[in-house]
Amino acid sequence: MKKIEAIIKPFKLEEVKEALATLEISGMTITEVKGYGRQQGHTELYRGAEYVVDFIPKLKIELAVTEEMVDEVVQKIAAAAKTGKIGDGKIFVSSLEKIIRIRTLEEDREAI
Amino acid sequence: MKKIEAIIKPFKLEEVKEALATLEISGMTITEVKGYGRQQGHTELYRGAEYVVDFIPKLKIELAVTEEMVDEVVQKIAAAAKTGKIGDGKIFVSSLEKIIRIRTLEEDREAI
Amino acid sequence: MKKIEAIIKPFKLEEVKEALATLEISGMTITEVKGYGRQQGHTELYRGAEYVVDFIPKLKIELAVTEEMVDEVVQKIAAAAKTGKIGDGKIFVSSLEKIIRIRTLEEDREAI
Amino acid sequence: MENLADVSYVLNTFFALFAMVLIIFMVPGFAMLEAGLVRSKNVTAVLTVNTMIYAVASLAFLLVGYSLAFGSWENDSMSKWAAFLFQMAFVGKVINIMSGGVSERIRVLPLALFGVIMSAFIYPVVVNVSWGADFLAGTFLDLEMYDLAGSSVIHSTGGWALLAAILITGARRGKYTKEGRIRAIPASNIPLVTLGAFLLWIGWFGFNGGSVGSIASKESADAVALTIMNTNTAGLAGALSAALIMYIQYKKFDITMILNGALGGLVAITAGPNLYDIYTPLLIGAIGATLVVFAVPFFDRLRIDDPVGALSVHLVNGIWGTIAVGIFSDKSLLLQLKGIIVVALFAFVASYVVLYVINKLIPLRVSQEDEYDGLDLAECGMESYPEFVKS
Amino acid sequence: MENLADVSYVLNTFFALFAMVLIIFMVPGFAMLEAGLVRSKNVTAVLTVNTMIYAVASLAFLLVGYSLAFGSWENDSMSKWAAFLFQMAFVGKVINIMSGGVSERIRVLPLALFGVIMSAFIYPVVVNVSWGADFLAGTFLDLEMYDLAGSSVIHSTGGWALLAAILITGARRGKYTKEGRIRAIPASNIPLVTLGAFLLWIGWFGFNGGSVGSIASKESADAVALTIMNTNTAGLAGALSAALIMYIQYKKFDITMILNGALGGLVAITAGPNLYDIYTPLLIGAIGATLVVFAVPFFDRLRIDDPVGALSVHLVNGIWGTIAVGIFSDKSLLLQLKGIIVVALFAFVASYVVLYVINKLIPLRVSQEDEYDGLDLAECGMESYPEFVKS
Amino acid sequence: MENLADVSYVLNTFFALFAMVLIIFMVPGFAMLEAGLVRSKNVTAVLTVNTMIYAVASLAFLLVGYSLAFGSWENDSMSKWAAFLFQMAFVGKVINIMSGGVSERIRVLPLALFGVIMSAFIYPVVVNVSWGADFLAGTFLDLEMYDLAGSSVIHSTGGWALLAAILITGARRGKYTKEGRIRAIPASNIPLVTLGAFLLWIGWFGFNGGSVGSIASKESADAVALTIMNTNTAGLAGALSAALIMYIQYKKFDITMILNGALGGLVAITAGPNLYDIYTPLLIGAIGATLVVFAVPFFDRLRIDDPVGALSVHLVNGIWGTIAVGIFSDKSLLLQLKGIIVVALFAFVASYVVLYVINKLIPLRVSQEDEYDGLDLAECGMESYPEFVKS
Ligand SMILES: Nc1ncnc2c1ncn2[C@@H]1O[C@H](COP(=O)(O)OP(=O)(O)O)[C@@H](O)[C@H]1O
Ligand SMILES: Nc1ncnc2c1ncn2[C@@H]1O[C@H](COP(=O)(O)OP(=O)(O)O)[C@@H](O)[C@H]1O
Ligand SMILES: Nc1ncnc2c1ncn2[C@@H]1O[C@H](COP(=O)(O)OP(=O)(O)O)[C@@H](O)[C@H]1O
Repeated sequence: MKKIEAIIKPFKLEEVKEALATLEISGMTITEVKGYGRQQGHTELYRGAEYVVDFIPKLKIELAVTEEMVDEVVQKIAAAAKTGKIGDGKIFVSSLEKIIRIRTLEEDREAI
Repeated sequence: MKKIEAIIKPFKLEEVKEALATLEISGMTITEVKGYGRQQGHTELYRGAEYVVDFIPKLKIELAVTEEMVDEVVQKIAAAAKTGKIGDGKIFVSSLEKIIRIRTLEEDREAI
Repeated sequence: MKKIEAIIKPFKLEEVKEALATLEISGMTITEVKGYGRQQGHTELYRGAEYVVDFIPKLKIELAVTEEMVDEVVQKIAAAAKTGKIGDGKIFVSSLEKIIRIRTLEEDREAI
Repeated sequence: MENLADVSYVLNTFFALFAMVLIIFMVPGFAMLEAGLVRSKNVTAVLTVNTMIYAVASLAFLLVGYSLAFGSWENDSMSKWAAFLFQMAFVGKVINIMSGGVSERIRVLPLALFGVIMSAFIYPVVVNVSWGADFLAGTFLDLEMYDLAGSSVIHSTGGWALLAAILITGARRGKYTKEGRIRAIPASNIPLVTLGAFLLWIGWFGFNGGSVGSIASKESADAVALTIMNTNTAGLAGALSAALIMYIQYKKFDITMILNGALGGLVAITAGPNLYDIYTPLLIGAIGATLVVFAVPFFDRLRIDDPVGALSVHLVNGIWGTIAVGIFSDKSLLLQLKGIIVVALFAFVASYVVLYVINKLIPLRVSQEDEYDGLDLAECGMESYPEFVKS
Repeated sequence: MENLADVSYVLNTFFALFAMVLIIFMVPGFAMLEAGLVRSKNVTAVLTVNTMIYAVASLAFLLVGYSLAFGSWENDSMSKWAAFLFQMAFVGKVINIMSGGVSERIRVLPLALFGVIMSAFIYPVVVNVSWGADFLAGTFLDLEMYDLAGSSVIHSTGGWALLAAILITGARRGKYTKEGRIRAIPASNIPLVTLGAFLLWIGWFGFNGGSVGSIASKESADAVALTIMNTNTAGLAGALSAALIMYIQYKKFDITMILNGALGGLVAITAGPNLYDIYTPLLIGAIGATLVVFAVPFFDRLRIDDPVGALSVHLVNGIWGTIAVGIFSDKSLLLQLKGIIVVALFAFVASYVVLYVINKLIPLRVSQEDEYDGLDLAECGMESYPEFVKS
Repeated sequence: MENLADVSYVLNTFFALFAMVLIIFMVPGFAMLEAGLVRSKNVTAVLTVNTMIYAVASLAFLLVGYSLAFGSWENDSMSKWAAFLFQMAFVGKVINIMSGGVSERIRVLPLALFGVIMSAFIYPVVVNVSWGADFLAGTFLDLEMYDLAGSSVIHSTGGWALLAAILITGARRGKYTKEGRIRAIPASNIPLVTLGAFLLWIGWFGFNGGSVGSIASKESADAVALTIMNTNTAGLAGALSAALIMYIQYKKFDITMILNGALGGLVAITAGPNLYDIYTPLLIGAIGATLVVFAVPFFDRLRIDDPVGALSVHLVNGIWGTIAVGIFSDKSLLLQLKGIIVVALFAFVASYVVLYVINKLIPLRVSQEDEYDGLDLAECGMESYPEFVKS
């Protein structure tokens, strides 16, 4: 089993969710994160002084999938999350040794 | 060394913490996340219109442990976090190549 | 490629960021987390009753790097985040199988 | 003091100042209500709009509008400055009503410009023909309706301006999906909504009580007290009715609807709180709240996107309150209806034209990207709650 | 105006309206205080309860309670509508006192029902025998205590009702652990707590000042001013005393306790602010705050779970304030004690019976799951701060 | 009532109480403004400081300061208690002005101590020689400036005390970097800032209106109404001017600056709102706001760290307002300048010495670690928003 972690622009969540639904993937976990990268932060103003906020809100989507689905899922996410502008984010794939569904104690494939 | 990530229902944190204390595990890192899965989100009302909030608050517990403790820890967490109802969450196990304790620069087993 | 996750004290972020900048690492993802460990939580007061808040705010830095940079990055982070007092945090290194940059679909080294 | 006439003058001045202060509580009232109802990325912008409106509308009224409305500053029954202040306290409200309903997409600058024109010209003309110098007196267009504290003059005028503004600017992106679904966009801060609604409610005591015009005789004092009592009763009945309707429909107490119901009742009573016995306001307020509860989804079905429910509260109940005077008092229903129509035509057309022209010069609406990121950054460069992690 | 009697009538009417408006600020005052003190998952529910109470209690008092309390609406010294409004402003407070202390577990509907009965019957009876028509005059149960603005009539009545409600509904889950530990459940929003406390404080000026009943003579004006001054002084002394006690114990300034100390001082002075010289309130307020500081943990040890400290503030200091009149003025201590006991018996028993019956029909308490998820979702279907990530 | 003199007495008492109540709204006003402007880790501490100041300053003024300032409590024109309450309402403001500017680093206890000395001695002396018993009458140091409601007496005094406090405590850590950069430390809660600013604005009506001293004649009533009107106009002009300057510079509407501009205008008008025609306040307010907009970065360049902009609002405009009287009315500019200098010397030196001594006994400043973690934990042991995840 693999774990896919995707850092995306927050407003793309809905589209990514819909794209994954077409693969019948219905489970995922979302975290609010802040990203730092090539994308420049925006300028804010405070009492007559401008300053740069360099951490930009992003969403991290975490997803456990079976080996054979990895490529398709990654592609779908990338397609749905893409705007073509700087700051679109990254997808990381790593390996999972075990998955357990707490409710049933099912393991691995059955647990996804 | 292994990394255990458990997505649980937030109100189970106290019990999981106590369960882990019996194994003398005293370190962990908690993140507020939102989960999407089989569990249906709840319905909210806003000015006369009902709508579904489909992301449900969950907690992610991250835990670095030695190889030999993995099974026990996973079992304890699963037992403590279980309600038997949909949405209890998942546990993921993956492998860690290195751990460093920043304070002392100890590594691996000593760093946990 | 490797993934480095560092749990640090929040006020050390600026220094860590600067240390990484010297390695020309400009991308990272930050999450607000809560830590539980050897470091004691602080005491709060509420209407005449004292109580202990045992989860302490920490930051998690996630960083994808190439193999050859891992050691240097880990060292820099550890040096910058260190106060020498309990609760300085941990660094975890694990392996990544794939990285995709969503904007360009570049992979792995090019995607970092 | 030399004689009882002086005592009257002093009492009326003092009372007008008291009433005016209560109305000024509606400035933070509207600001908190609207800041609570919008998403957190638009809160600073909403607060800025409210502050700017108070500034530009009051100044335009001071420099131009007041003279236009009343012809002269002279006043025998109270200090002319107090009389001005009381009237000045009204003018921002007309624009607040309008600005709230186009929140989350309208820019500050063109809105402020519209505020200037509204309070220097459009609103003063409405006041002129209803409460003021009445330059149309004797003509066919003369407004002879009874409207003590402005169900039509204030609330409908603001409501029609809002309708014009919504038609020109359009709905918030994402409110209505391509598939025709209406998406709920929940309020970000319910305590602020509640605080704002109660500040408005308290302001209403000054608004309506002060509109009696004098407190300096037994009869006037009675009229003032009855006015405040009936005002409050209509608000109470509105809150309760909205609560019951929502509870029956959803088995839930929807506080935003309960507060909107209260405000709807308050708007509805405003045309004639001094005309009714103490029980009629129960009915007027209850009907007002019912109208709100059904108007909110009705406007949504028409894809008229009003994030704070201002059309349902102010326009619908401004009309209902003006009609109610014709039904529950001895005033002529016909004249009330005529008043409603004249105000509608003038306020809507004038606002539409002005907004249309402004929109050509300075677009009312923010860009798509700015709307997504929130108006706080685009318009003010400042987040409302920068430290709180948002989801 | 025709003569000085009219001037008095007008002044008293105006002053009663002024006082009433200040008291209405206590509606958002209680709402913000309680919304700040509960966890964010129960904030919308608390705000809804406060709004519903204002609506149902005032309407029940208008339709039934006021006549029951005072026998007649007639009034010579001021507009009868102003006199009503002033009294109406009180009634919701009695129930606010009670509702705050059962926050985070009580359902809106049965609470609103209790509000109706409280303000239509229970509270009017207490008023009847103390300030009102006095149907027990001459009998053994007649209340002859001195209680200017309601240390007993308002605050103790509300406090006894709260005690009944807590005994019937029980503590919040998790407040007292199986091992006997008392868990602190911190306030979610300290600025709201502070705002609410100061709105209450300001409302108190109207509450106590207005209770003097007239401002229309030199003596009355002096009495009103002294009343407001002493009211304020007791609040100040309460705040300072609570601060010192907490600082000595914990080396920390616990703002929730400081504000509760101020409120305790305000409750304690309420029975006789016009009776004391300007220094006595220092003592009365300081003792009031001390009682609060020690009562809060005391009730916790008894496992009487009161999330906002209403018992310590209102019940304990309602009693203390009523006694203080017997100690620091020439009123009979015995009659004061008798008043305390009669109010205690009647208010507690009547509230207990009514709540007991309601509880059988519509359970007061939410289900365990709803309590865990928060009353906002279960009762209102609406989160208070939906965008802020919560921990 | 027996005669017209009694009517005057009653009216003046009632009006003083009304004015005092408005000023007390400035207590939550300052508290909300400052709680909104600081980072969320220092919010509880700021609220605690504001509450403590109200308590200790008012009590010290009651026990010592008032007699020192006015010599006697006697009063013919209104109830002496009302006269006291009105003056008491001022005293906390002087210290609020000062405490806001040293937020996020100053400890509660020494600040409260300073509050006692300020309100028992320093401020009463300033009042004595300006509005009060005038023990220096006839001497060279006598203050003969005109300062109706305290541009100098209140705002400059508070501002000089603040300057002394900042010089002694230093800037917040991290505000000025080693490389000489000025870091922006954004406000944590913009709705609270806005609410606070409007509560202050409303309080100002009481502050300035009440300072006329009487409402009980046609002339007085006119003076009061004009005072309130001009006060408001200066605030409006201040808000608008700040908005325009910021918009021209940054194409953004910076609400914190707009509100500070309004407050600057309000401070500037305070010395003589009754002296001007209705247009002069436009100019005075606009200049006031301009001064604020340029003073804020100016103080930052001097590394004088004032998180809420109190120096720019209160000190700079206190001086400007006092000068404005000399320019726009027939009062002597020279006497105004002399007044400014005497107040500056006395208030700054006295505050500096007292703070210096206190600092030796109980350090004003929190430790570096406590400052990093936030004063809420160190000073109050209580987070302001414990459930919201912070970034
Ligand atoms: N090396 C990295 N490790 C972890 N996260 C990264 C890394 N580089 C970028 N990110 C994340 O991806 C987001 C987008 O990266 P950025 O460089 O701004 O644009 P792009 O993805 O278009 O190259 C960042 O905000 C950050 O959250
Ligand atoms: N494939 C997945 N990858 C990552 N997280 C998942 C996945 N499936 C479920 N989750 C997480 O587990 C939580 C519970 O899953 P759900 O399907 O609702 O119930 P259950 O665990 O009882 O099967 C979800 O809210 C989500 O956070
Ligand atoms: N076994 C663990 N797994 C995951 N995170 C841990 C573990 N132990 C500690 N941490 C994280 O590291 C932080 C610091 O650990 P702590 O034991 O307090 O101090 P130190 O790092 O100095 O030994 C904790 O707050 C927690 O977030």
